Amino acid sequence: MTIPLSYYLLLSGIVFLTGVIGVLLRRNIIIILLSVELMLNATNINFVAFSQYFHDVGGQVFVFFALTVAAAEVAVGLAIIIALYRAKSTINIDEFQLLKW
Amino acid sequence: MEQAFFFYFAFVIAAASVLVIAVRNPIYSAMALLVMFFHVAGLYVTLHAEFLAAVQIIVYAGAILVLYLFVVMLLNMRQDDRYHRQWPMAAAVGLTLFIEAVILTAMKGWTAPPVATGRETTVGEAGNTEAIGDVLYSTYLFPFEVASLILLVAMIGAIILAKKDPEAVNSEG
Amino acid sequence: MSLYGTDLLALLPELIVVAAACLVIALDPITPASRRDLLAWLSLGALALCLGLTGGQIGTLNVRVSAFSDLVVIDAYARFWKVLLYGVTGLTILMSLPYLKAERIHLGEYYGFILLALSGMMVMVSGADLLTIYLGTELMSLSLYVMTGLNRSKPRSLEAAAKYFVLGAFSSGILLYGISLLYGMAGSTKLASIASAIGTHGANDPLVLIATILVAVGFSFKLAAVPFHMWTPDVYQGAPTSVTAFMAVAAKAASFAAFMRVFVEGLGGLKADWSLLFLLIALVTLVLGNVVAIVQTNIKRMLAYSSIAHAGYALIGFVAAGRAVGPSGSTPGLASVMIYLALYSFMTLGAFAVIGMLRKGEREGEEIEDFTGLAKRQPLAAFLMLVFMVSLAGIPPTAGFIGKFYVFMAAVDAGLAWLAAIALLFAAVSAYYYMRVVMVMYMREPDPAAVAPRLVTSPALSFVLACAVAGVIFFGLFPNSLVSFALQSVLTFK
Amino acid sequence: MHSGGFPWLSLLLVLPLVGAAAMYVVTESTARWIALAATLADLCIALPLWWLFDPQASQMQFTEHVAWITAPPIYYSLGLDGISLPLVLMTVAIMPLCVLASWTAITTRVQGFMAMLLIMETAMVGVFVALDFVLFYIFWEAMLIPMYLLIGVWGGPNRLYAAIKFFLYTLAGSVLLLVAIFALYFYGGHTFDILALSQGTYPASLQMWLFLAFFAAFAVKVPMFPFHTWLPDAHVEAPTAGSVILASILLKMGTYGFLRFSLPMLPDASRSFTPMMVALSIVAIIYGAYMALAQVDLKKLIAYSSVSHMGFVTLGIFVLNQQGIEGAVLQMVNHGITTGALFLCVGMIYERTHSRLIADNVGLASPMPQYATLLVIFALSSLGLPGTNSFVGEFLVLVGTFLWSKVATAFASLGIILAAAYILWMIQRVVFGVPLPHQLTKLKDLNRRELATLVPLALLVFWIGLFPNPLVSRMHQSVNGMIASMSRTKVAPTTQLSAGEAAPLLADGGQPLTTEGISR
Repeated sequence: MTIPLSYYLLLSGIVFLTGVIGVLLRRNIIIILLSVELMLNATNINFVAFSQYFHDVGGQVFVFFALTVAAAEVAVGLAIIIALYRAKSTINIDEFQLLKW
Repeated sequence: MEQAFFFYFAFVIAAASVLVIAVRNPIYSAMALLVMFFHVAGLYVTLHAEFLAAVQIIVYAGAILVLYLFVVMLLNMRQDDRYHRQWPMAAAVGLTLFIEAVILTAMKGWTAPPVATGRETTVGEAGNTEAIGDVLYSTYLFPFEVASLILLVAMIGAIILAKKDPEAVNSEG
Repeated sequence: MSLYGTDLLALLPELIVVAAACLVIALDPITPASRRDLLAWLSLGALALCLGLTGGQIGTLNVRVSAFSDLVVIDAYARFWKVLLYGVTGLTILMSLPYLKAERIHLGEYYGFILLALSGMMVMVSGADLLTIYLGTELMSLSLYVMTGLNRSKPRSLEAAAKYFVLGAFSSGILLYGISLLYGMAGSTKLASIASAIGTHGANDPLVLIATILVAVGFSFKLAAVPFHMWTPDVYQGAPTSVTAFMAVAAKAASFAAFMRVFVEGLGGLKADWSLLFLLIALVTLVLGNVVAIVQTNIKRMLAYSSIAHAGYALIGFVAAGRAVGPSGSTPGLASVMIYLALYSFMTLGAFAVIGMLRKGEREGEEIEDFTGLAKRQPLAAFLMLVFMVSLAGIPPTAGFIGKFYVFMAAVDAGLAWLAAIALLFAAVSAYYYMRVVMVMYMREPDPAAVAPRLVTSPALSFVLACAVAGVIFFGLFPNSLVSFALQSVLTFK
Repeated sequence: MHSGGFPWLSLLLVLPLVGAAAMYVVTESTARWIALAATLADLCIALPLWWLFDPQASQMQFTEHVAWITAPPIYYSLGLDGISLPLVLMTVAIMPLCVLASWTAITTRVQGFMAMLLIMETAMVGVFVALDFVLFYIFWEAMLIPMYLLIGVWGGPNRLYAAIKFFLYTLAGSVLLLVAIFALYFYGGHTFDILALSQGTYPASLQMWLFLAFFAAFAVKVPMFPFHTWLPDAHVEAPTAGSVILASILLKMGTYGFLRFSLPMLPDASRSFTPMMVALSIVAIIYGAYMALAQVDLKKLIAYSSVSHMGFVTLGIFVLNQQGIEGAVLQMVNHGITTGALFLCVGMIYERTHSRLIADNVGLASPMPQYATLLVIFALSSLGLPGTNSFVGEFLVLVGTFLWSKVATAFASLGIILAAAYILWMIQRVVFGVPLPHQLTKLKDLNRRELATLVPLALLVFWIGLFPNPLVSRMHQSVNGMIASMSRTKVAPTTQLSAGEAAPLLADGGQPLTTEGISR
């Protein structure tokens, strides 16, 4: 009656791929960052599922740290975006003239 | 029963993920992400990671996403239409969160750890918050400190980068 | 709960660096702008202390100390990289002093961030668990994102930071997913557990292969290996030059250190798979890096592509370690990468130091054209740049040649003579763009109408240049000490 | 580890470097004198070697052997044999003349120029005396940068193109050499010692690949026929001293490489590639001479004649017999003297008329009799007139070729006839025409410095032409030894060496065989 591990893997795989596609396709820097959050959540699902499977708390600890890092990244990333917006008045990557992708 | 829960959470998570990258308006994206965060937290509860579920909601939904929305509101002035069609989205978000809340209350008492392999640090029966707290300050003390440094960098970095007046730092000449 | 006394003692250098970083950040608001140099000297003092501590441990070369429940390890391999990182960081700080003043971004926090990035790198090279390695990488990367965007009056600097940040976050997402799959296989993120799990599982589990590829991709971003290099030119060009130098040298060295430890110590059982993967990556990297560098007109961009190419050369040594068949195993290959990166540090730091001190009007002189006729106006600076360019091109008797010598020797030993031949032919291609800089400096007459670039020098910068050129020449002629240091450090993996 | 005796060769290497270092602190006029003093001192050190050299011994002499890099074992290992002795002497003899030739021709950044000349001298001597393959490679590559700067900074109008072309051609050729050196290291018993590697036996297929890698490096430097295109550009754009170094010494390194490495280390491959090498040599002889006929620029004419003459050298080497190889070594020296002198002559006339075109420099016999006399001497030497040095060398090469194939000899002789045509035609115009009236005032005859540059070379032309024996006798044993060692693989691929020698050769790492000296 329990859910096989592979279901979790499949779910996280879908979410991860969605995130990757989002990063590659979208041009709004905010949405790119949201897509990165999707990738991180997919990772966390994996960790928690494996952690439950192994009965090992290590995976959950990893998620805890991943969350911390995600929060830190967001803070820095949004600060960069704000500073950039002040300088350029846009956060659309296509409009950054100096540095092309 | 558990499978039903899983499939519900999985479906909403996947659908919300796709929405995050599919909709045009960053606000809608963020809202879809909010739904996703809540359901991931729900999934954690079904996996007996209550502590992480709480952290997920507090940190992701409470802090990170609010930060995103704040920045989106602050910067994205051009899309004026976002105020007009917000009720369907509000309804969608509200509905899914409501369903999730119902499910999580309904599955209280469901405990079925799949396979016990007996690793070094096993999750206690009493819930995992205590177990995580225990290892966090013993086994994982070192990464804990590193993480604190990461937060320090983020804090100071954000302050430096987002400070309003770039000329203020140039006082030295 | 124990107090971890011995563990803390083992990590004393890390603690000193972190303490100095916090001290710098705390002191910055109460330091008058004119006295900010003191913060730099404080940082340097901490580095000197660490160098002494780590250097004192070198005598105990093959002792492997694990600390904090085996999450970190202090072994000869880590010590090699730490010594290198201290040196590079110290030189970067010295180089930053005049540069930051000239660019008017002389912030006290800058030194704090350099030290925090360094502490992240130290965690990376010492990490024996994917968790610590990941956290170290993030600590380094976050500090670097901030440092890249430090010059907020230049939109280019901020755009570089944004680009670096987005791609960096993306790559660590990929890396993290790979790590989660490895955890799913081994039930632990310790490298040793992963290695033994691969031993029992066998190498053919598709999930493990996917995980390996994801981890490889994640690290390839940090190493700036093709096809994950696209952030490099823009970030190198946009970042303040001293930060670029720090990224090109220290971040690359630390990434290589962690990367090699993960793949050799953790994923050693999949050698056959990843060496093939990295063989392709190395080949594409050095071809693309060298070819695209030819058409660059901005010298920082050119050096960015050249650093991509150099990552390709270093990867060849790594591939040789993976495919080694000889009795000495992977030792020569891994040691060659360490030698290569150590020597690469000297020449790259030197080149960026020269670029950083060249100014044209109010801006940095960073177009290759700005070097026109430098040999006439500033013969010494031109000569130093000549030495660094020659060394980057790998021509004896400079350090660059010694680096290539060991890498290609390892490659031929591993039966990759054809790869060495191709790579060396592209080294000849690379000589074209390095020599173009020499040509512009020595053989072109400056346009009399143009604004003449001038040099912003200082005793600190002179010291950096002297160190760099001495390293390039000394190790070009007498590489023995470095080679034996690297060879002994690699014994960790025996 | 020192093999005893006075470190002649190290002194030869260090002295120019000391001079180059001194350039940093001196003024322009003292720079010239210091450079002259350093090169002359080097010559004075090298001259005694001529008499100290034991012609009866086929081993390396004046050896020095000091451990340099421990892992892998690389030695600072120097020595001279009958093949390298004449080349070293020629190098140190040419260098003071280069300094003299640049005395007034170079006016900008004199210190830098002289420093480059002196660094070149160290590197060139180093190439000829190195007995460790890595040491050799380092000297070999170290020449690139100073030569690049000599052409690029002090060269003619099109110098940038010529300098980068020279640099990339020679670098691209020599990088493959490095791979070949590594392959030899792993197959040849984990040593870089040239003598030990020359004793090794290698599988035939490996020899093929190594030969091609060596060929890429050496053929570009010679330059052999399809790889020669950098040469006319570099010669024409280089300053006079640069052209002289290039023609007299740098080109010899390619042929020296064939002699020192390709033949002794890869005897089987050398034999199987002989037809190709001979064919390329003959093409070079005829093509170079034919191109020289068509040139209107004196420097280009001499550059193409170099291609032709170097074809004789490679021809002599690859017929693989005593006469051919001795002729080749002799011809290397001769070409160094004669072509160097011709470039000096062109440089002198260029200083006067600022033109290298034949049409602008006609009828020099009456206004400049001394110059004309010397030019004729060198020109006749270049075409191989009996009594001059080139005659002896070309004759020996042709004899060697004759032993190998009569048809090849016939084709090669065609090159001599063509040489006579372009040289005599050149002399007829430059020396015996009617001088252009507007040039007459500029055509002052040679001053004492210029005479001091050319006369020693003219004496050498006649000395070698009339008494070649001291030179030939000194190379005799070395050439003999080399040819004898080439036949070693004829017996069997692996059992050739005696058991006692073979064991350490194939052993892993450790001391190279020659520490005690197989052939020293």
